[in-house]
Amino acid sequence: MEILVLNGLLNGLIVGGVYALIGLSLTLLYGVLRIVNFAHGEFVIGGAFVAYVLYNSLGIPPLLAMPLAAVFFFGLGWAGYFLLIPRLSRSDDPEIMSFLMMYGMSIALAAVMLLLFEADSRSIDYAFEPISMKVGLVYVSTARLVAFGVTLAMSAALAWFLFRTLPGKALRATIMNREAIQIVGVDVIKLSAFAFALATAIAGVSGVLVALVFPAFNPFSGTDYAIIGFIVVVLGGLGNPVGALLAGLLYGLAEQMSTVFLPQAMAQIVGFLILVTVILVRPTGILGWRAQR
Amino acid sequence: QTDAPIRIGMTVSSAGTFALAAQSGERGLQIWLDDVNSRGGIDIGGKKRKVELVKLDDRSDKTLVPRVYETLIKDEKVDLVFGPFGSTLTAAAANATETNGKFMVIWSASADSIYRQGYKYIVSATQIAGTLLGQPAVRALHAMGVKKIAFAYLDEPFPASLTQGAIELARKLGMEVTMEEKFAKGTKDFNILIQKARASGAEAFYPTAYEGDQMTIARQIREANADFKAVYLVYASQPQFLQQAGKDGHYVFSQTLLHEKINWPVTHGLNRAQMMERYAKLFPNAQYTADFQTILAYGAGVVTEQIISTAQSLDAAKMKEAALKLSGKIVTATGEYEIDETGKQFKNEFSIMQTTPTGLEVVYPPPVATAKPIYPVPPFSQRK
Amino acid sequence: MHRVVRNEQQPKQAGPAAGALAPPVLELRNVDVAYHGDIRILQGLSMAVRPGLITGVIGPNGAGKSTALRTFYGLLKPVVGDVLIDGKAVTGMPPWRFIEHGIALVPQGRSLFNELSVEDNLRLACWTFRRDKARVAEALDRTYAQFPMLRERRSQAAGAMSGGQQRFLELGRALALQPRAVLLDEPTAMIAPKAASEIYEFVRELPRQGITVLLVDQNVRQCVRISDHLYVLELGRNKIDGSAQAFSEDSSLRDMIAEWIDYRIDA
Amino acid sequence: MAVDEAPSAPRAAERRAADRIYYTLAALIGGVVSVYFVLVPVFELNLAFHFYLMLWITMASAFNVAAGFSGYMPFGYVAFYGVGAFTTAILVKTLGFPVLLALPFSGAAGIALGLLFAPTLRLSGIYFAIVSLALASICRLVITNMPEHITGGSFGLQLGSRAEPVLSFYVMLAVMLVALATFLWLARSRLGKALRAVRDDAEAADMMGVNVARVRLHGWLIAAFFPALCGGVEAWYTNVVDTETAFNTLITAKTVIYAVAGGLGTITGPVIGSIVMVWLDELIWRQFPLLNLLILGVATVLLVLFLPRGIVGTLLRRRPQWRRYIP
Amino acid sequence: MSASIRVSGLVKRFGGLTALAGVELVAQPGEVLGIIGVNGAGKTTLMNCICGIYRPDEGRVMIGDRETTGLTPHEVAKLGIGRTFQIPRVFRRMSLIDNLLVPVLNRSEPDVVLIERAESMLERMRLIDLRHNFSEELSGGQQKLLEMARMLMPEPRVVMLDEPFAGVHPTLCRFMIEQIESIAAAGKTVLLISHDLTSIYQLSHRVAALNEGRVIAEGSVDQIRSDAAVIEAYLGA
Ligand SMILES: Nc1ncnc2c1ncn2[C@@H]1O[C@H](COP(=O)(O)OP(=O)(O)OP(=O)(O)O)[C@@H](O)[C@H]1O
Ligand SMILES: Nc1ncnc2c1ncn2[C@@H]1O[C@H](COP(=O)(O)OP(=O)(O)OP(=O)(O)O)[C@@H](O)[C@H]1O
Ligand SMILES: CC(C)C[C@H](N)C(=O)O
Ligand SMILES: [Mg+2]
Ligand SMILES: [Mg+2]
Repeated sequence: MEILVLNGLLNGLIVGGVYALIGLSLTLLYGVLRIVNFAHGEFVIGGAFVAYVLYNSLGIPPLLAMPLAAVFFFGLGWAGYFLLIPRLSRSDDPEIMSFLMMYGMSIALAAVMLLLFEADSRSIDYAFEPISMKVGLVYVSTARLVAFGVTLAMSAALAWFLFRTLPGKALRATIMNREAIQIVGVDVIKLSAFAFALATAIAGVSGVLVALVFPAFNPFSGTDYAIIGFIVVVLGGLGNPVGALLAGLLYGLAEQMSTVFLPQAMAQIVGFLILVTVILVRPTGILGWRAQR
Repeated sequence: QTDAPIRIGMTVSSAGTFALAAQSGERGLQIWLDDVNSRGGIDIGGKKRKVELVKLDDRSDKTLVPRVYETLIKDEKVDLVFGPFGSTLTAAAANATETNGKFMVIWSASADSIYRQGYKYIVSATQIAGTLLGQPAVRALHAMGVKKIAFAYLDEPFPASLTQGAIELARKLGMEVTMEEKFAKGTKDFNILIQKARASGAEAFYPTAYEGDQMTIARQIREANADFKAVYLVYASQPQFLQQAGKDGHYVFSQTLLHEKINWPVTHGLNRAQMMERYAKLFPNAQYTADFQTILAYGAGVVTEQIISTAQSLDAAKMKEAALKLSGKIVTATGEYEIDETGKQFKNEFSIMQTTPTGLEVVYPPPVATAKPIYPVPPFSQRK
Repeated sequence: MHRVVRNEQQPKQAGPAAGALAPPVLELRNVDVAYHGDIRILQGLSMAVRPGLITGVIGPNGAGKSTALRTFYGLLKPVVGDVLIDGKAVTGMPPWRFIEHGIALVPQGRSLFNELSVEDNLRLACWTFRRDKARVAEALDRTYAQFPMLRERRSQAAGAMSGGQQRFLELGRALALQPRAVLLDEPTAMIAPKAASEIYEFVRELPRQGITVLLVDQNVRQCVRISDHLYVLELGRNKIDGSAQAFSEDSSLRDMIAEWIDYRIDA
Repeated sequence: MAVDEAPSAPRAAERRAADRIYYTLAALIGGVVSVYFVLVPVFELNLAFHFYLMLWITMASAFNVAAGFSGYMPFGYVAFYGVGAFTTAILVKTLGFPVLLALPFSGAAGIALGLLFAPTLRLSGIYFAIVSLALASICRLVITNMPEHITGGSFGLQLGSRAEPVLSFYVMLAVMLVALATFLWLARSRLGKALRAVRDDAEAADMMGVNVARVRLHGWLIAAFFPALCGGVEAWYTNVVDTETAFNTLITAKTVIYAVAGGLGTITGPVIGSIVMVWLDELIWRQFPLLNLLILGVATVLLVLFLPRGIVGTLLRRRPQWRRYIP
Repeated sequence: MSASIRVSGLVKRFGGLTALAGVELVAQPGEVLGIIGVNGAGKTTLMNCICGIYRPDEGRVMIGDRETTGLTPHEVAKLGIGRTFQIPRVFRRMSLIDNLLVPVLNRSEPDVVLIERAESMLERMRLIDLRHNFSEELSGGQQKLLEMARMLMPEPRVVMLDEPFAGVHPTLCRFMIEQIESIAAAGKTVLLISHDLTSIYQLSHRVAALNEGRVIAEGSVDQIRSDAAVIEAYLGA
């Protein structure tokens, strides 16, 4: 039994780390741009496919694929921003319209991936040497440990950027007052494009991690990740990166630990119940400051 | 002298859960069409009529299916229909075709409950009933000497009914079922499930889901260093599984209908080798080789041809009558055809395979076996 | 004799004020502005902000004062007409580029980053030259010297200060980059009288530091008192404009706004 | 701004004229719609297509009560639909109810679920949306984990030979008409005004004497009732109910897309949005079997980019004075 | 009908910050009680406590002879309390007419009567031409006027005004002053928060000066104007 529990804890942290990273990028997008990016999951899966292609046609291993995916998705996000977002701000309720648009985007991206990769599940047939390591009493796959390391490093870097550098503060300031940030001379369009591209890049890298942590993916698994991302974002408190990190870990742990003690089919309920109860008790999420409307 | 072609309606999923399987099946049907039409068509009342496929998209969406079948029947005026892929969609389609009085050939829906609804015009031409589907594997494992077995399954009609049948048989054979757990759709991580199966003391692990999940399970079993004496994954001999899973799939048991080592003495239609030849000719660019969905649909085409020429009519009731009359009298590339009056299929049993480092072998049933099963499988630490 | 222009297409300004001959720092030329669709809020409006002066803008509610100010600063784009800086058309230039031209804005309503510290708010004001560490330090020092109260609260969250203090921070932020001109929209609305008079005194001193001011205010009395040049807007048009002298000497002008001026009593 | 000053007597006349136009338009549209749908089975048009068209009109309009009138974005709207579908299926299949008797219970189940979810009404924005999504998943999982002899397990329930396509079609028509009439009433009623006030600023409305919690609940229950009814009728129409499809997020998504396409906040918006989008969807699906999803996605994106307020919303934004004529 | 407001020992804390530290106030029917104080003195918080938006940590609020501490805003509103907000809180996506109808939704009068009343109210506020516009399309000052009109619609017994003159043009300020005078003349109680001393001096029968959550001075306009503490904290030299 204690092996099971240990396994649950360890894997919970690892899986939670990936969730946290997806949540981080989503919360950045929502915070800075008020974009409810329903297509985020497709970006993630896109990252997984990039790693797949890089490995299968060029032999580039996933660890090296990460920076490449980051660059690729950054460019994609930058271009995507100018294509989509400026017009969006003209609507009465950019938040819901962004949801709708990104929903369309999600359908379209999934369809594109379907055309490129067909509907079946893929996995990258790459294994670290050794394939797993013994941590205390339990075996953990090397891929997962690597993924966890990357998650921690990226979260730390992102937190440093947002809280310690001026451009990071400018991004947060945009969350607080979008008109005022223009007045002090910040090119919001460039800044927003940067935020969008950054979030997309993180999503892409998360995709590579997803391919390492949950081996199989297909063009339609995006939505699952988008939903998890949203849960993490809301659980942590909107626009709050630290909250997203905590919430991701909490959600991952809850998911894994409940499978230890409950039938797997019931375990999913636990994750959702945690979300619902936390939000009903603390309507602004774990680290949310105030309700936003 | 040719007459107006026979129009067969069918939906194919362009997207969604069933897209790959549906398209795989469609290719099988195309082979049959190509074959019939090259022979001039089907003879009805002395006139050769070519066969034409009218396919529409159902996006794997159950709510779309009745509407599409209605479109096929009312707007496209098809003479009979083929079912969509899978039990879920087929159940939705059956209702629409039944109310419109059309005959439906089912090639992929195994769920027993469809055949309990009292539908009059459905026939499962090649797909064996769900509860019988998972039984050969249990028999095979029993024969190898497995005494304790752990089951896990995705909570979906096909895996659920397969596992139900398997568990029933396992108990009947006196095996101890150490775990019996279902998991919900969208479960992405099976680590704990695998650990639980190990902890239950099972010798064999029998988790059933669709390919993606099974790939993850195979990988995670290896990562967790979880040494079972046998692991059975239904889909592990699917070409795409073999291609993706690599070492993860070694020594895994699976089942299939289509493999170069499975050759039924056919009474009707092409045999496996001939079919595969046509496949290569018709689909030189298809990314995947044919799989068991392909042969299921092809076989269903062959059965349909016999039904039509026996009935000498496209009337639903007459066709059903003919279908029953033919029960037990046809062997296609997928195997024997045998139905009861509900349209449920009893034969066309799958063969059990094992993936060895050197390739797939048929390990059960003994008459078609090409190798002895490797049991217990070597522990991960001793594999290269 | 002071010329006064009433509601003409191209109002020339009245009175030989100090900077009358220098070209305007900022100018609206015949602009039409609409929020959406066809309803034009501003119609053929022309306004000029002369260097070294305080230009006041008054008018009834909904006259379009804030709209004009937002148009000046690129937050709204005119349907027709032009926005000019130093006589050069910059119509359509995004708001953040105005800083480069030495023009700062303190908008109606609050414009601080509430969760950031006072100092971070000021640092962000130095965004355009953020890489020039020495200049940023110099700007901060200067601002703190100007508003000692801000130095005391440099690490406090901006949102935790009182309304008056926040207003000073906004002013400090606008002035941190030593602009040539600031645009102020109702800087003392909802500010306690004592702080309000301090703000007016402060604004009055700005031209002496070489900073041109555009002041939109409903406190007509104070606005008239400190302005060198006045615009009266009504229904999105320039009803009248003239120098402060003109308003105080020309009886018809004086009478028109007398009623508005008389209303306020200041402490 | 350009409207001339009007003294009060002509204003009353003008108001009456505006009301006349409003009700004439409503009656006209309602009449045309009902006559058209009544004739569908008579002329043997594609029954399923029109059945789903009516279903989507009802769903999108009901969603509009939550989103357009009350300002909530229930991402888990499908929960009501799914529970409604299962209610009818269970009552018919396991308790042997006649379908027509079971349907009202579906509506009641929707209301019961609405009451159960009522505590979430104090959340707002994306918080509400995501919690709603989670609750819908919980509903699905609970039904999935219920004993197989009640809910049919993952395979779901089949109503077998009870299918009566034409009758269920007319029942759907009735549901749609009742729903539209309700929403038409709501738009002009005091409850409707209170709902919109609460949507714009709950605290201020509270201060104006509006019982915020009660008003929200009433709006919410109206929005919960109709999708549950739709779920029940659809279960009857297709004869198959399973958790996978009855709780499919695509149902929420379509509802949202159709409502928003037409424009939230008006009664005509979701109706027109549904008609246009369902038809467009059908067109794309027929013409481009391979690319249809791609095109649907791209079409949705373009819709948002070029008609961000929806069809009716854009019109009303350009012509604010029409707001009082168009239902 | 009229009622007085009586506030005793009111304390309200926000985390570590004590916004109200034991406020005592009485306002009689027919009286305009002016409330002044520096930014952050607690004026708005006081009003929020009276009308039920905040629940005070200590102390009680009486309206007439009824204790209202702990009642919800709509319950308080039903006792005949009307208020305006410092930063206008109009119903953004409703027409001006509909905005005015919100406070009278539970009245029994037929809609037509209410609509006519709303229209005449808008006419007086010079907003009649915009009556079918959404209120988000109004300028800052116009929104304040709309709030005032909306507050007057149900003819409240007790009126609380938070900075009604901020950003309002002088001519309309005059008009509003007249309105407030006539409200008080009708025997209603008026609580007026304003930084606009003109209106305070002209309207208030009594003035209370708040500082750091306490009443530091209370009395007639003249008394307040010459109060050293008030000059020091608020009026300036
Ligand atoms: N919801 C709140 N949460 C935390 N602090 C608050 C809240 N509301 C008010 N405060 C604090 O309480 C104090 C009193 O605020 P209040 O709004 O009552 O001041 P005021 O007298 O109305 O000032 P002003 O003249 O600027 O409107 C201030 O320090 C303010 O920051
Ligand atoms: N977002 C908007 N949408 C539509 N119309 C608007 C909008 N904002 C302002 N208006 C209209 O523009 C006109 C001018 O508004 P503006 O805010 O410029 O007035 P102002 O002169 O600043 O008034 P105030 O002194 O009351 O602040 C008003 O009549 C108002 O109806
Ligand atoms: C073996 C498979 C073809 C069975 C199919 N997936 C079904 O749902 O019935
Ligand atoms: Mg203004
Ligand atoms: Mg206040």
